Amino acid sequence: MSISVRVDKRTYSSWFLSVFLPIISVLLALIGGSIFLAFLKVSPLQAYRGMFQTAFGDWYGISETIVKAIPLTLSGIAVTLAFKATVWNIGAAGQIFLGALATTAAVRYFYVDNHWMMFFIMFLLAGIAGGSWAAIAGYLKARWNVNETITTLMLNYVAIHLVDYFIYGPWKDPDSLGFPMTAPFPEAARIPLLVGTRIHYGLFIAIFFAIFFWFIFRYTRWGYEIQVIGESPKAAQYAGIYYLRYIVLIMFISGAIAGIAGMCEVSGLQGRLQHGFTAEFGFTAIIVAWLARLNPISVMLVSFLIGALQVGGESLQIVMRLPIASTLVLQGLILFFVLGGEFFRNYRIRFIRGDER
Amino acid sequence: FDPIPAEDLKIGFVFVGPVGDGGWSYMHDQGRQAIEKAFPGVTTMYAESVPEGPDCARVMEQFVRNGAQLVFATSFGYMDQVIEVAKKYPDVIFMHCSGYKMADNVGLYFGRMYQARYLSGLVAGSMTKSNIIGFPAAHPIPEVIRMINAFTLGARKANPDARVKVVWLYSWFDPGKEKEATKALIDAGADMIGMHADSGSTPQTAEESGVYVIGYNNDMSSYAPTKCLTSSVWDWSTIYVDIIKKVIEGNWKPIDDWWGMDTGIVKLTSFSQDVPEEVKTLVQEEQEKIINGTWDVFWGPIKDQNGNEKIAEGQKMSDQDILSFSWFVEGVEGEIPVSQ
Amino acid sequence: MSGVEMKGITKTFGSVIANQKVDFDLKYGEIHALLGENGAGKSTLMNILYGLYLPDSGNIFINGQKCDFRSPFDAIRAGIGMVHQHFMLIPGQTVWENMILGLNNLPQILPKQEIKRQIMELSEKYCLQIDPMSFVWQLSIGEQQRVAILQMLYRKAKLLILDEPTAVLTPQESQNLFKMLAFMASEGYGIIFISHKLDEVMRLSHRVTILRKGEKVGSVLTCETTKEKLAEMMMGQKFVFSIQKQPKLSGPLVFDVENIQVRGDRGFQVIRDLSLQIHQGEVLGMAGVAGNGQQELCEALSGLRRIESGKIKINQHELTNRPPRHFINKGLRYIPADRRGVGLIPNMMVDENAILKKYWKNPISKGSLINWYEVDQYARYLIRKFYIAVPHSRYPVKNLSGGNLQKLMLGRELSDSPQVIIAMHPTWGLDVAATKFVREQILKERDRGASVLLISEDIEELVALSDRLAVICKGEIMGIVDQPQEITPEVLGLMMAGTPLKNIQKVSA
Amino acid sequence: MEMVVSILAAAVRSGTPILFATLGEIIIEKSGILNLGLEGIMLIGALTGFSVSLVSGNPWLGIMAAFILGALITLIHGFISITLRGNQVVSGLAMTIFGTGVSSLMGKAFIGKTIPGLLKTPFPVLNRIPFVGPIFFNHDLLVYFSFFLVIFLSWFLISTRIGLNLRAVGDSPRAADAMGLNINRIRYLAVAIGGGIVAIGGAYLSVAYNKMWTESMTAGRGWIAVALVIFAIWNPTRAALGAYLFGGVEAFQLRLQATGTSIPTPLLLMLPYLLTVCVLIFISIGKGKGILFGAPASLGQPYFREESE
Ligand SMILES: Nc1ncnc2c1ncn2[C@@H]1O[C@H](COP(=O)(O)OP(=O)(O)OP(=O)(O)O)[C@@H](O)[C@H]1O
Ligand SMILES: Nc1ncnc2c1ncn2[C@@H]1O[C@H](COP(=O)(O)OP(=O)(O)OP(=O)(O)O)[C@@H](O)[C@H]1O
Ligand SMILES: [Mg+2]
Ligand SMILES: [Mg+2]
Repeated sequence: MSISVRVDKRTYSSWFLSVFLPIISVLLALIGGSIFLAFLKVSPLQAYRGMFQTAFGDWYGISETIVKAIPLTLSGIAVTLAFKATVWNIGAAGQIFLGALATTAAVRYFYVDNHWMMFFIMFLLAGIAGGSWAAIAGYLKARWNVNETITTLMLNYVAIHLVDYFIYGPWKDPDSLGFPMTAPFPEAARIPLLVGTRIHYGLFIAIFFAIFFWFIFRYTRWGYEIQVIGESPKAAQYAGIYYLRYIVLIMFISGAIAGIAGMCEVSGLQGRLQHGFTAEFGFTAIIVAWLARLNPISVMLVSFLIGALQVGGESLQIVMRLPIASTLVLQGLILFFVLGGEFFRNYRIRFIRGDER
Repeated sequence: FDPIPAEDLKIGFVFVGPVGDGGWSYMHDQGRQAIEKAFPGVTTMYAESVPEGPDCARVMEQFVRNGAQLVFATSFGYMDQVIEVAKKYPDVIFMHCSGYKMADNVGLYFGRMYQARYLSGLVAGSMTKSNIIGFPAAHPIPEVIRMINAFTLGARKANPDARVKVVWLYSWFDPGKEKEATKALIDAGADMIGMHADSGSTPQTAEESGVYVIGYNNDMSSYAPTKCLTSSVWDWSTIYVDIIKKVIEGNWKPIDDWWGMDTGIVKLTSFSQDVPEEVKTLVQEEQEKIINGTWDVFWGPIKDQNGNEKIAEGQKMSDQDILSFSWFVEGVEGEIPVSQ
Repeated sequence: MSGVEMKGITKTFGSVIANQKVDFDLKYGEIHALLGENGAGKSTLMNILYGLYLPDSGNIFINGQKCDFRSPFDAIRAGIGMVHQHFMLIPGQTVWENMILGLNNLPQILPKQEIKRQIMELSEKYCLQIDPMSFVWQLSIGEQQRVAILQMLYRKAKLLILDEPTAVLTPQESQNLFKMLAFMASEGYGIIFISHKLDEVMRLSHRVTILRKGEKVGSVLTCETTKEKLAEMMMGQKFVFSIQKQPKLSGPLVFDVENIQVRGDRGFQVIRDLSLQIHQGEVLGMAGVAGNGQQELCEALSGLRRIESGKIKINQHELTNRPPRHFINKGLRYIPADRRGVGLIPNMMVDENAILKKYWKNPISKGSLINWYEVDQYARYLIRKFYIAVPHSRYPVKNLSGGNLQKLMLGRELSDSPQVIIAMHPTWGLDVAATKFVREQILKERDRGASVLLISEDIEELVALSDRLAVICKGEIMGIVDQPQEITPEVLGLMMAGTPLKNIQKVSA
Repeated sequence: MEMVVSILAAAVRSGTPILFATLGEIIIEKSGILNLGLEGIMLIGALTGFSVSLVSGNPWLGIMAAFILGALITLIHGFISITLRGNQVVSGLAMTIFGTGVSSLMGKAFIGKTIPGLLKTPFPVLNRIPFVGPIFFNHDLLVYFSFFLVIFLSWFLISTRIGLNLRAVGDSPRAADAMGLNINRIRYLAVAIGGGIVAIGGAYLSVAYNKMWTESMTAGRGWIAVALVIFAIWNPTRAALGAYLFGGVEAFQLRLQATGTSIPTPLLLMLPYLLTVCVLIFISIGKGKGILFGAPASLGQPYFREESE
């Protein structure tokens, strides 16, 4: 009598699985990671405790995790929106840069000494800049079917060099002794901070957008239309949806949200535009969006966890004296395991005894 | 600040690149290791590849929260965050390399690499035949501009016809691009290559192309065994050891420490056998002047790219001006973006 | 000797029982028809035989040998070939490449000329014309069907499964196919034949096995049964084939198409100077060989494709080159042939698909908000009214059987009193009951006052439903017949081949 | 003229690592698996190539080792994508992160070392053809191998049975499965071989182009390759054009700087990216909707036999 293994697609995926599988996957990943850590001759338990404490151990850690999670949430929502419509916007990084650039332009050219006005102007310009940048790719796709993966990816690099152009050249602060950075933003152009932390009010923008887009996707015509477009462009046109216009619009909004993430980074945290004003969020945003299964509320939660992983990862260097690369390896491992865990959410494994057949 | 016994002292280092970059961060890390060797009992921690942005504030804060009483921030771009974090932790000493903002608990330190650069320029100028020296350079920032200027002044001291052609890479770290930039310069007639970037790609390409090269950061002769004439290199250990000593003894003060060649923080590596005796002598003479303090690189007369005299005969550039160089001296061919 | 024996096959998909202890056998030299309503489990049973699905329990014997197929590869090795209901062809590859896919006995470096020669020979032998060099995506569905059949024949399988091979063939092609199958059976091949067209089954098969809701109802010899008996076995109750058509009540002109010109995807003119007038309460049938511009015509008439010149009007409202939404709002509904690709969104739920043409209207939408309660009510209403068999309204459409897919789409398009209905092949692949149902629904709308353009290759259907019958060839109307019942197959054939009606009448006059 | 030759020669030279990566990815994607982990795989290839060359003293051993390790590491992505049917985008990104981390961690010992590496070997006879010779036939053997690979793959994908099967699996696994092909075996094979070739692209950087190892030395070339695969419409010859175009524009830009120009460098640095987009727009306008023809139709979608589409 032989036993054969049979894989079946789950027709319903249970609530239980979608909550606990990721947890089990992460646990397994940590076990896998501990082998790796042991290989580096550090105590895994100590390392994990260090990571946990750094990210969650006290209010400061949590606040820093939130600081990381804000731009991640925003850019995660940005790509979620595009991915829902099956538009592959992998240019969040570039759109963040453009948003930051526009924010700086706002401070430079449209400065008013009023917090609210200034916030409004920066918000508007950053959104328009990031949005337009993305809309270029959207327009090219709609008009000539130019592949948006390439255009958004390439425009990332163009955006980075564009920012370089301004901070090394025309916008260089004359008082920075020649260093590539703009002048510090005046107080009115800074997004206020929650007292005693670096959490800026961008947090509320992020939460608002998460809830807002969750609502849009779930309860409005636009959400429905985006889903139809994403699932089947042909059916969308058949239903009379202005497909091409929609693609441009979706890219615009997606880019605008990323642009606002750029604004938060430069005006909330750095206070001036300089080389390296923000960490690399473009690709992380994609990871966040997929892990959150394109649900804006989950994007917020996943961003928080990824933020914690990055903040906690720093403690591996500082406390455990491991090279930064070990954090990367650990992150990679965790992602692999979480992906592996998804399998058990989508499929069921049955063991069938030979005589049953 | 009170004395801190060595065995209690915890130090944090923030590096901008990977310590394995073989360049800037690598040399600072050598300095860190020198501390550990010189002061057994002292604990050092480091974080590498910390971008010059919001993240570095957290990294510094993490050091403090993990007990560091002294934090070295080894890149210019950390400046705002150093001040920010230092304000939050007035009992902790912060040392910022290559910046210009100080506070009660923030001191500055740096080395006068331009002196070594000048000397290496002498070698380059003496030995170029085409009078074109190629110079692939990372970013148009004052530090790099200063190096190019000092190098050019040296080259033209030895050879008034020498010109230094600059190609900007806008990257500290892309061996492929450095290679192509070097090739481009050789194509443009350079028979001598200087450099200011972090990988060994430039000397390696020079070696392949049969062109002399002057290294930077650390001894580049391993990449160009026959063609590397000399390298101007950092040795941070002396200054780090000195600072630690002050901290341990309780003598630390927030000062701007800009060490010169006399302290050994910068130096030239030994010359390749291709360097003729008279050039060695020339370098020797100039070096003595600098070390004695009878002359320094940025003493007038110095003309800018257009031939206008910027620094008159007998005038000396102030440290502030040297730190914030934003123009090229005569003999440099290249562009610096200007702010408007 | 039995070629195939399947014993006690059971297969479930989640909670759906597709096959329940089914026994089936096939002898060499026999044509064995498999009958059943949509979703009865015919395709599932055949997919199990072909190794695509693993049965939950049950055994398969080939030539008396117990077989444990793990994949189609095993089945192919055992001499089984299959033409799938939804063809398994690769659109991006050429016909010849599709033909040789998976053949292991070819040399690594493909002898293209030799292969092409063999394909041409085969296609001549079985009267299935095909150009081996063209890409599959360039072919009409009928042509693809031919490729699928040739593909199976090229493999030299001895046991053949044809899952609804005639659904998209022209009558002529079907005749050729039947001749070929009969010949092959006499040569000793074993053939399993699935069809919803009982006439075909009666003509062609030696034996019939009937499935109902996954269970085997019985096996009968064809010579001992009748169409009516088969239908009764399938459905478990008596079935009346004929449908009643009310006499035509002529109304005002509703759908007016004047001299339109349309270009196809490949840049060629596919509709040339075509005009149509459809009145209220009228069905205009349109016959023609597939690929003569019908697809593009439908798209142009529903606003999905630009027209280069000409006019389209509904009730005097000019709609030429307006966006599709305007056509919809003027009461035009389009039932495309491609259900999964255009008409429905397989990955979305039944209710979400149900509102595709009215999600922006009150009460489904209030302002910009979608009222999901209303959506659910509406979906339930459609499910009830059109007898759509689904467990609930939040069920993924991709899991529906062909018949139910069509009912869902039809229900959606017909349920809000359309002015103009364009229906393309509305009964493809439907079982007899569903077919009858769909035809009745179309007539019901006509009687209510809709103008219907019915494009089909099923002459019987066209004759039964149309008030007038047009024939299209190469993008032009060859003529419109006012009494479809009276047209002879010869005249129809000539028109479909490109002779204008005028010329035919001249000759006969 | 000399300038043009030198730029074009540089285009070939600096385009070669990108070309290898692009070709490898074409093989992988043709089988329907999307792999965004090129950057990570290239880095692992670069480190393996360098370290094995250094230790063994034989650059070819290094390249072989890079191929093998690249294949093995890409199989992780293959396992997640093929057997576990996980999200290929995330898995690819994870591969980039993982590869960057592992290579940096393992590479510490090799920093600052150098090897003789692959030497320039003018191609006999052909290198004397005017113009063409110095551009194409005055490089190292790995460059010539890349030429061979381009020609071979172009032929292989169209004219051989395995090539046909590979395309079929990527276009329609369902149809290929029904025709008796072993989907998983073909995909695993494609992933392994493609991954190996991607890793050779990395090894080219550390063994032939720069004969050294430094962390993150690929500097974004993996991402360029991802874009070039689409740019090339999965066609090896067009991949070569794309890679050389990219390398050529960069070489041009640097020479423009070296000869003196007042155009700000950051704007010059945008050139390769902008030009790629412009060329793509140009082609797209010409081709209309057919542009992605050649794209594997089921790219990135997991296949499960018993699931209806
Ligand atoms: N891949 C599948 N996944 C889940 N359920 C399936 C699958 N294939 C078939 N089913 C279920 O099995 C039942 C029988 O389907 P099957 O395709 O065998 O019907 P059929 O008799 O071929 O119908 P038709 O006449 O429409 O072709 C259906 O009701 C369907 O719900
Ligand atoms: N993925 C699936 N999950 C559940 N049921 C499915 C699935 N795919 C198909 N089915 C079931 O299979 C049956 C028939 O499926 P199939 O795709 O063979 O349709 P069909 O009726 O044969 O198609 P058509 O009539 O359009 O030619 C349906 O009853 C449907 O419920
Ligand atoms: Mg079926
Ligand atoms: Mg059917």
